[in-house]
Amino acid sequence: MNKQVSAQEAISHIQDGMTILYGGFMGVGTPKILIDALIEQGTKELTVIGNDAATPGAGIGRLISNGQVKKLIASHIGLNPEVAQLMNTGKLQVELVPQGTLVERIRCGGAGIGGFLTQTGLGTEVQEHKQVIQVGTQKYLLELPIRADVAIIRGTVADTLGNVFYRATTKNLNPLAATAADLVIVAAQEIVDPGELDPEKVMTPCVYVNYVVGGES
Amino acid sequence: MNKQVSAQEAISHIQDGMTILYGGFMGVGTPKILIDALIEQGTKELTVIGNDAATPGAGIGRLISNGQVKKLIASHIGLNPEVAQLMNTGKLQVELVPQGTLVERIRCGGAGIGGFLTQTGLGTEVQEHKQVIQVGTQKYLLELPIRADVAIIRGTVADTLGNVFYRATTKNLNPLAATAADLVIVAAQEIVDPGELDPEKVMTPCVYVNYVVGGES
Amino acid sequence: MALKDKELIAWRIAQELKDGDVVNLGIGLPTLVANYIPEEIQLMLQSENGLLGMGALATDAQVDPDIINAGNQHITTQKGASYFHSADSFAMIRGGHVDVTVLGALQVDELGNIASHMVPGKMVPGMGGAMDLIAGARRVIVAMLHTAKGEAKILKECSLPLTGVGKVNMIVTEKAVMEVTSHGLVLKEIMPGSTLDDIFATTEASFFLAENLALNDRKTLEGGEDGDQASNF
Amino acid sequence: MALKDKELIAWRIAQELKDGDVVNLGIGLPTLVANYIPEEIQLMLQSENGLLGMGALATDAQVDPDIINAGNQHITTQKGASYFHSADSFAMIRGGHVDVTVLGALQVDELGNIASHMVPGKMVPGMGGAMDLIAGARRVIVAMLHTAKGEAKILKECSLPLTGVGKVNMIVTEKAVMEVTSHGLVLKEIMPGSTLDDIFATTEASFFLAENLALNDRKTLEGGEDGDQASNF
Repeated sequence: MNKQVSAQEAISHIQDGMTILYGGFMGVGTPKILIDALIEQGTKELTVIGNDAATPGAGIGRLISNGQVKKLIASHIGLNPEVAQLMNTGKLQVELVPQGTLVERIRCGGAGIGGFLTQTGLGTEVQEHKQVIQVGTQKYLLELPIRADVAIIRGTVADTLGNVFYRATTKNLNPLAATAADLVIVAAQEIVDPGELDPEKVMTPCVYVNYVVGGES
Repeated sequence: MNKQVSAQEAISHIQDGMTILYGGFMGVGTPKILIDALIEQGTKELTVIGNDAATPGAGIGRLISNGQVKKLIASHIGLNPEVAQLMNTGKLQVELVPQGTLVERIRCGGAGIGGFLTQTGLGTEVQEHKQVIQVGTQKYLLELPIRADVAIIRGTVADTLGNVFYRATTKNLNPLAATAADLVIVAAQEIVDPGELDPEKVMTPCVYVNYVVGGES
Repeated sequence: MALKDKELIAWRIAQELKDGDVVNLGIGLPTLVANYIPEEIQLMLQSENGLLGMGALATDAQVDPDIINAGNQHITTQKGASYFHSADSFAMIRGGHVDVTVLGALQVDELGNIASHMVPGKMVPGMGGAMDLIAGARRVIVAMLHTAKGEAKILKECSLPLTGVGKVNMIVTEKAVMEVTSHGLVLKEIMPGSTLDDIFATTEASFFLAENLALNDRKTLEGGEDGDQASNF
Repeated sequence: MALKDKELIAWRIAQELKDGDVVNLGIGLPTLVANYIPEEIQLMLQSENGLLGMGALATDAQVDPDIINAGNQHITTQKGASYFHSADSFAMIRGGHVDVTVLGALQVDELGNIASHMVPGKMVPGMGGAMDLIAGARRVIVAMLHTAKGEAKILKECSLPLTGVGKVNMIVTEKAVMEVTSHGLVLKEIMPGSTLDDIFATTEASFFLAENLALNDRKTLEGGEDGDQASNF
């Protein structure tokens, strides 16, 4: 059950047209070496789903700059002017989702929950094309789960079984994205043997992880 | 912002007829000293909500044995024959909820989510009186949030601000219950000053906690 | 004799488990499966109270009051274990991240329905995590004795309140191994000591015979090996 | 002058905060509120990327690459801080556990609607966490300049796509402090340097005058004290 492989081998399972969930908030917590490997591999027509578009030189922004992304689903693109430009010229589809709704939809995708009711976005454009469900006197939007073909995750410490710890604010979307994809690849700053990672610090139990890659910066 | 008080002072806010969420799984992770204080105070007609009925001598079982509970909402009562007897003689109302649905309903109560869709219980008695929501070709039960007046929580280590760490399998319902009540009381085995509890081990951020009580066994 | 039957059931189910599987074993008979896991495979046992990587029962010297399984037993943990709260535990279960769950049952029927959590007016222990496990696990294997006090438990239609609808994949008793298919029940194996006539006589449900119907040899068990026939599945 | 206005707004909003509050400050002008929190109160700043207990901006020597706030700034943490993932962060926000959120806005209207996340065809940065903060925080305070390029921003009805419906509780600009009530907007204070005529001239929305309409004295700010008038609220 040793899941450690090279970045190239892990990324070789990602094919043109696939959907990828990525961890990170403004690039902090996005796995740099997996983005490197995806750029090297040149996989195209990707749909990527994560918190934000980072900046042109950081995180998922690099993959977008390199023309490998067909569609971006995120809550915020305001700090990446290149994304706005690509969107306005029709070269990139962008779907904007409220941040709390986005992360909860991903959690539902991993947790086998068919959807959830929220008042976030009620009465705004976010409501379009969505079921409105009434409970008592309150109205809610029904938001549906998100899953992806692949999740690319950045861990601080992982063991070879695939248990992962994320330090400080690098957690963000990482432990959620790791539950909601068919193939989950973790790039870790440090890889240890089973038993060396404090069970109390594991935020992603190994069951969710397919591959562990070392050498993340 | 020092939230440390005595068990008696914390429990004095619990009044007859209130609804209480309690942490613990078969008594492991249920705050013993808060149950002691509730028994001493003699508060009656309580509705208690938690994973199970434990056993007659353990956890919430002691409060039930003492006749202070009007209604129990839980997923399992099979290891507490006294509860079955009280239920059959009409002295205790019991509402049984699938465990995963119960904990997710409590999470919703704390997270401002109006409900969630699940296939757990579909086509069984659990479905009775519930909205069935169709998404695509799939049917789901709409399960609604649970909140309580009070949550009684057992922590391994808490700081005086109310940050809490739960060791090993004492987590169970505790961090969830702590989010879903108007008044949250934590009984901790150890109380430390702010800054002494590793921020990476905090499972209940202090915002959720009203009172911290020391001396839990 | 009863114990021997239960051990046989547990042994047979253990042969279904694969290297790397995440497995949740119900309380009672299913727990025995852990004793027969083939040495060459490594798997992770999940306990719904918030543990992945459950080890053997704790000896008196090993007991840690903060560590129990869902059956309220003090246990040890494997290397690589992790702890989580109940919502994360059931996210794992409901989300399809548990490969196999093994559960006891009062009744099972031709449609893969299962009744396991109550006998109205007699025994109402609550469903615990069973409904979530049945709804969420990728594969649901029922471990039970073929009959209860002479009454059939594999029925045309469950008469007790259902715990899960159409979710059972396999039934293993001391007499038979059956699979639930879209066409109905299929008898795949006759367990050692039983016969086809015996199974017909003690099963209310209709069932098909598998083309390659296998007769398990009790020697396979006694030899501690995974026989050819059992490994067909 | 523009900076002075923004500081004034930030100072005024800081007076609204109470000991023990959990506060989320939006990017830009709202962030300045942190500089004016009265010394005698302790509060916890929440950052939606997964931090409760945000401290001051990190100096070059303090920068930890793993610790940022939602505005992508490297920050320090308070004693008693904690980290969590995004779903737990928004559970905290949506669940009403954040006492106050301070947000910028493009437009606000008489019904407490707010437009803050896009100008169609011109600026579409995405709503980030704003919609969740507006829907979930117990109290929503808007911090903005009273006008944009001479155009009123406090309107009868927002013309831009809404970010939240009927959720704004208070509006603080360099000219006015208004509360949103079920009867409509109420002018509670005239900010130093402004006049009632000025506010009428630069506000499209109708508003009532509070019975105890207060005129904030700029000296209160310069003296660094919480004036009598400001503390009426």
